[in-house]
Amino acid sequence: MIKLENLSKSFEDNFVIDNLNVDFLDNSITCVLSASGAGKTTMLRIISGLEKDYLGKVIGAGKVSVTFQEDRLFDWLTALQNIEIVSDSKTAKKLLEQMGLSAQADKYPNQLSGGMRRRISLARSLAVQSDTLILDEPLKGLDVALKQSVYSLILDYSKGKTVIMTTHDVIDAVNIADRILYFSANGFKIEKDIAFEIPPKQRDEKIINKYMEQIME
Amino acid sequence: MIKLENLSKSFEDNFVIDNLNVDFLDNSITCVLSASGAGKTTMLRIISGLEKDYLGKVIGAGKVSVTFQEDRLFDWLTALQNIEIVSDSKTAKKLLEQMGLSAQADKYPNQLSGGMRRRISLARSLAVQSDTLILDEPLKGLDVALKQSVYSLILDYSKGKTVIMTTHDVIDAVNIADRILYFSANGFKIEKDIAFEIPPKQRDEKIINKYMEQIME
Amino acid sequence: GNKKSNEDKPTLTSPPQSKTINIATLKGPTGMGISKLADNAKKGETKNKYNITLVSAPEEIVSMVSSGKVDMAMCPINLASTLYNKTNKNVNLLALNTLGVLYILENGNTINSIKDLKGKTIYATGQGATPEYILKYLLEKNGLEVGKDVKIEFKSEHSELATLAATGDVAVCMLPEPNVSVVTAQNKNVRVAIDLTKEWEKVNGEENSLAQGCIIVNKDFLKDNKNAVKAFMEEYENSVKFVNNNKSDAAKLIVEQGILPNEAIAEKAIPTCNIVFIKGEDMKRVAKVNLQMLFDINPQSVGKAMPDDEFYYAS
Amino acid sequence: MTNSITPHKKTKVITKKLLAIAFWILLWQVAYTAVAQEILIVSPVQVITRLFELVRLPEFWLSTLLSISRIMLGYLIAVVVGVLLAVLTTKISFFYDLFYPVLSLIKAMPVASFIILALVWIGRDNVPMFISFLMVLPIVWSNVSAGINGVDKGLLEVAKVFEFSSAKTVLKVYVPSVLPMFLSACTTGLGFAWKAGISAEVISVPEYSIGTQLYHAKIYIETQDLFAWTLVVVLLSVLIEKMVVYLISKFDGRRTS
Amino acid sequence: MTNSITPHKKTKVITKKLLAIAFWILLWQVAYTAVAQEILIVSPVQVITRLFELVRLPEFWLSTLLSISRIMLGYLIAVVVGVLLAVLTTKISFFYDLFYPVLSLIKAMPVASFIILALVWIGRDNVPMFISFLMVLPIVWSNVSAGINGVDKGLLEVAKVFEFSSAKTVLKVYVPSVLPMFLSACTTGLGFAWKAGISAEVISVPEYSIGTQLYHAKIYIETQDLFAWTLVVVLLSVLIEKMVVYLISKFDGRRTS
Ligand SMILES: Nc1ncnc2c1ncn2[C@@H]1O[C@H](COP(=O)(O)OP(=O)(O)OP(=O)(O)O)[C@@H](O)[C@H]1O
Ligand SMILES: Nc1ncnc2c1ncn2[C@@H]1O[C@H](COP(=O)(O)OP(=O)(O)OP(=O)(O)O)[C@@H](O)[C@H]1O
Ligand SMILES: [Mg+2]
Ligand SMILES: [Mg+2]
Repeated sequence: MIKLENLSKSFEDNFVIDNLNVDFLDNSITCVLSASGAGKTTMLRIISGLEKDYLGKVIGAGKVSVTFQEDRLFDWLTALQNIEIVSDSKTAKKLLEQMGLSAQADKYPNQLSGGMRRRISLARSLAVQSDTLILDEPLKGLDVALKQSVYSLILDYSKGKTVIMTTHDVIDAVNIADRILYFSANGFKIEKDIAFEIPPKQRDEKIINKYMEQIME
Repeated sequence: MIKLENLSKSFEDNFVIDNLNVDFLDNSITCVLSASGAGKTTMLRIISGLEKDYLGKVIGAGKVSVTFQEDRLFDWLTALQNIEIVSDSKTAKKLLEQMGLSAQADKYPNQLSGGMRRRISLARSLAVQSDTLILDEPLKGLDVALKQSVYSLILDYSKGKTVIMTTHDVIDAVNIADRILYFSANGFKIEKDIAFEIPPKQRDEKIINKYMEQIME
Repeated sequence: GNKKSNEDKPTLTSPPQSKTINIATLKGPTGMGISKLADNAKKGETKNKYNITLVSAPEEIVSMVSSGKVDMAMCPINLASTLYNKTNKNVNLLALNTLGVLYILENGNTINSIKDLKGKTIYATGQGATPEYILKYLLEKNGLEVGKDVKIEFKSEHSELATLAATGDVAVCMLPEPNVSVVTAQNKNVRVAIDLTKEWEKVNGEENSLAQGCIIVNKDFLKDNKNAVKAFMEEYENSVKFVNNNKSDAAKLIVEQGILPNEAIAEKAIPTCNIVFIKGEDMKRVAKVNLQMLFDINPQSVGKAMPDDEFYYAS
Repeated sequence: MTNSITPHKKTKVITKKLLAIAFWILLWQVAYTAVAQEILIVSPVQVITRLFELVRLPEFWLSTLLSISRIMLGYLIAVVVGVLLAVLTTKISFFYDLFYPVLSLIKAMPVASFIILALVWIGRDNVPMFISFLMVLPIVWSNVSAGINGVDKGLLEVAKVFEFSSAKTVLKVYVPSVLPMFLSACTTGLGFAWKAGISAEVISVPEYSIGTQLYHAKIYIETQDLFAWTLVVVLLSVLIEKMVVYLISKFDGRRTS
Repeated sequence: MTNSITPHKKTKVITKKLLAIAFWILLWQVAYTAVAQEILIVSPVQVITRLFELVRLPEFWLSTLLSISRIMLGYLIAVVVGVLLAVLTTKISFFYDLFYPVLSLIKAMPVASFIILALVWIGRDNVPMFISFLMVLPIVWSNVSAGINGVDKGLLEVAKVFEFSSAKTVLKVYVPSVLPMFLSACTTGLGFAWKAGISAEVISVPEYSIGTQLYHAKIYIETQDLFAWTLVVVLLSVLIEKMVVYLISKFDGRRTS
């Protein structure tokens, strides 16, 4: 479990995160939603250990793996090499295939489409063994059909991990989240905290629609 | 009207676009949909005059303004300056306000959230007078509430222009498109070509749902 | 201090009188006289052993002498005096080995004495150094006022002026050997018009000739190796004699040892380089006249003070 | 993340710099004591003393000013020409092919090879300027070329789509992108301009110049003078470097961090 | 967009380069004819002829090889030390403060200022090596520093999050990012190493060296030799530069474009 205790973070005297207390459960996917610019990425960066200058405590993140909001691929490495840089070759090849990019294995990032780059960035974070998986808009720029297969990929690779994922698309959340946290734009306060009972893989269209309505309220 | 005649484009002997013929009407918003990696960005780049090495003809694009798939902001300019670089200061300030970013006017791109950067990139393309407006996933990374206001912004700034926009979210399309083109991943053939009768601004929830169903077929 | 003499050298295996002497010499005229000695040393026909280093820049002499890397050095006489003053009198003057090597060259045939220079422009090198002082001194002594009766135009480098003289771009110039030989070999129209050494002797008397090069020795080395130095003096004197009397053979040696690169020029330059061997009281007298002249014009050029009598090695 | 440096921080930075300099001066003093030969090395105190004597002479100022003007002129011309050549050779491959051999020549040709030609054709007073020029030119040229080639292609497409004028593209895209490499060339080049220019003065000995002073110090083995004038050279180089950096940063479209 | 260069294209490229060189040789010939003074300038044909005479002498090869080994040793040490110093000074601000004065000194100090000390302490045979070293060091140092400071912060965060070892971070993130600037320093530095090294040989005249040959050519006004040896220097510099570029590109994690 990851515990954020009295977490506060300011940029130039402006407190983006103001005294946040929240737990993220083990073996569960939490989807974080908020207006753009509220502070999602900031919080994820703190949990990932990339921000040093904050108040409060982050406990229990363990080994972290991250899909950054930007792709952050190595321009000088091929698609495959970009995954191999964090994992063994077998895992890398398998993930590339699962992402539907086997044909692109030897292409460089600048020879790929936006959605392809996004998938490689996601694949990289799934390729490593970790306690915590941080996914900052991993599904950005993917088409609907692709999203479906990526959902199950994320679910498969999330087993036993604490997953925190952001998205702006509620559909993503109801498809894979165990819990949804909605944050305010002002001080990053928790406005909604909804836990879904039925595990993601067992949700049919009806349940998903139900959950959608539950959120939209 | 923009006419693409027998347009073909290959990368290393692989024809991404294979003999495409299509017209884009004046004073109308066409939403382009396809699987990731099909060739949307490639087509838009050709229309924008950024690719030279293609077969066929592009007629009537006139003066073009573009929101690139990546933000492509100038790191050394503030949010406001990034818009002012293509327009007068008044328009830039107005657009920044309309995007809800007045408070961020003097921040540099690396001090902004992903969605904020996206909005500035979109604002920049709306700020110039042009015949053609090319929007490559302009709504990527925006939250639902924001999207609503950005829809009407795009509609406002589209008057009298030929607009071609890509998105992976059908909701975006039914909200602002006059016409939807769905392309295949193989050779970028037109698979669906749906024109909506009711202008975007007059669509209520019912009509939007109807159009959604029409696409989903 | 530069106490580093040659005790650590493997002299034990050699006969007691066979001492290795490290000598640095400048390329060009000052080094020419030693060519026969160097050759003999190579063949093992000398009493001492010699280890001779050729250098192209005076600062190398300074560095080698002050660091004790060499026991003896051949260098301009004013450098010897300066070193004496700057190293706590740690060098002694052994002998003068080169008289004047400065000449006035003319592209044409109108000048035969200093007086003929009246109204001319002389191109020269060595501004702020010995050549300038000698030229000005001699012009003055012949009643010519620099700036009024004659003009002196200074060029930066010997080789620059030599090039200009060879191309015929300057009519009258002052150059040292071996540049003089180089120029006259390159351009047949250029001839030696005035030998400044002769002119100097006219002013100061033949016995007080113009001296430019000398041999110095490290004082500590001298103290510990009186016999070796004595042997050197003899061997060097013979070498000088050989060079002056066997020009073509000497020229070969000079080229072999890299003192000058060209045999024809070496042979041509031997007589005009005024290679000599002057020691003892003669040396003291001649050196003093020369140093005094420099001191009067610019004390810095001899190390700010006239060296005292300790400077001169009395054999 | 605050960009403003507090006065306290500033004093701390300066203190650290002074400490570093103090360390090197100490080391120098140690070397001086160990060598104990004033013909080779003089003490820091002696050098400073001599420097204070020198600055009282009008000759000092004349030599210094004339050297500065010669060397800085060569430097400035090299910077301008270097930037122009970089633009030409990166944008038009014909010029690259044409000028590549010249660049190789300028980089590797030893001064001894052309000094006589230079003295004859350019004149002794202009040789130091010319040699500074030759030293700085390849540095500016190659750095600015690398900078131009490294400009973000995406931003150039932005400039193209939004129909920036050439001037605007240069000013708003190229200049800010190339600036760090240009600045690096300017500072490295400045030091080298001094080194090469003064060395050329030592050869061509103009009537008043720092190089002439060094030459005299060298031939008359005035080690104190040699060190003092060297200190002048290095101090001037650092001083002018700071000025150049300040001036260029004024033109900077980027934030100063 | 194809990366492979067709044979046809390759011949075209070479033809263009040869044409450029031909142009400069023509210009040289014109200058030669205009000046018409073989003491100042000799013709291309004369230089080539002389060069062919020279290469037949064993002395030529001895001088060339010894100069290469001296200068390249200084160069290599400078590259290694320069990279190490760049790493130290960019990563630890204490070292930056400490070494900044040294860098300024090395950049601006004229050779005349330290030649006597260098001769005493380093020995005349090592002076050319040392002076090449001093020339190349600041170039490598400042370019690599700029490269290190310019590494994408985002990618460094990737390395941090995925717990790259230091070695891996260096090899996979720093090396590919810094490589273009490093390469630029290596090529500029190489030319300068030759220029400075040969100049130092002209001063210290080792028994066999290119510098000694230049010295003799200069004082004995053997203009043909002067030009021929200069050509040797420049050709060697270009040749070795190509080799260095080739070797470094082998280490390149990036694509060669
Ligand atoms: N380096 C920085 N300097 C100053 N302000 C910053 C910096 N980084 C982020 N901010 C500010 O912090 C706020 C939160 O940014 P953050 O990126 O966390 O938002 P977000 O919720 O991830 O938004 P989005 O959905 O658009 O990605 C924004 O207002 C942003 O301007
Ligand atoms: N420079 C390039 N070199 C080689 N292949 C390229 C290059 N640019 C694009 N491609 C290929 O062309 C295809 C179409 O790419 P494009 O970016 O147009 O897709 P897209 O429809 O915009 O996808 P997305 O929705 O992911 O942005 C992809 O398979 C991509 O790999
Ligand atoms: Mg974010
Ligand atoms: Mg795309």
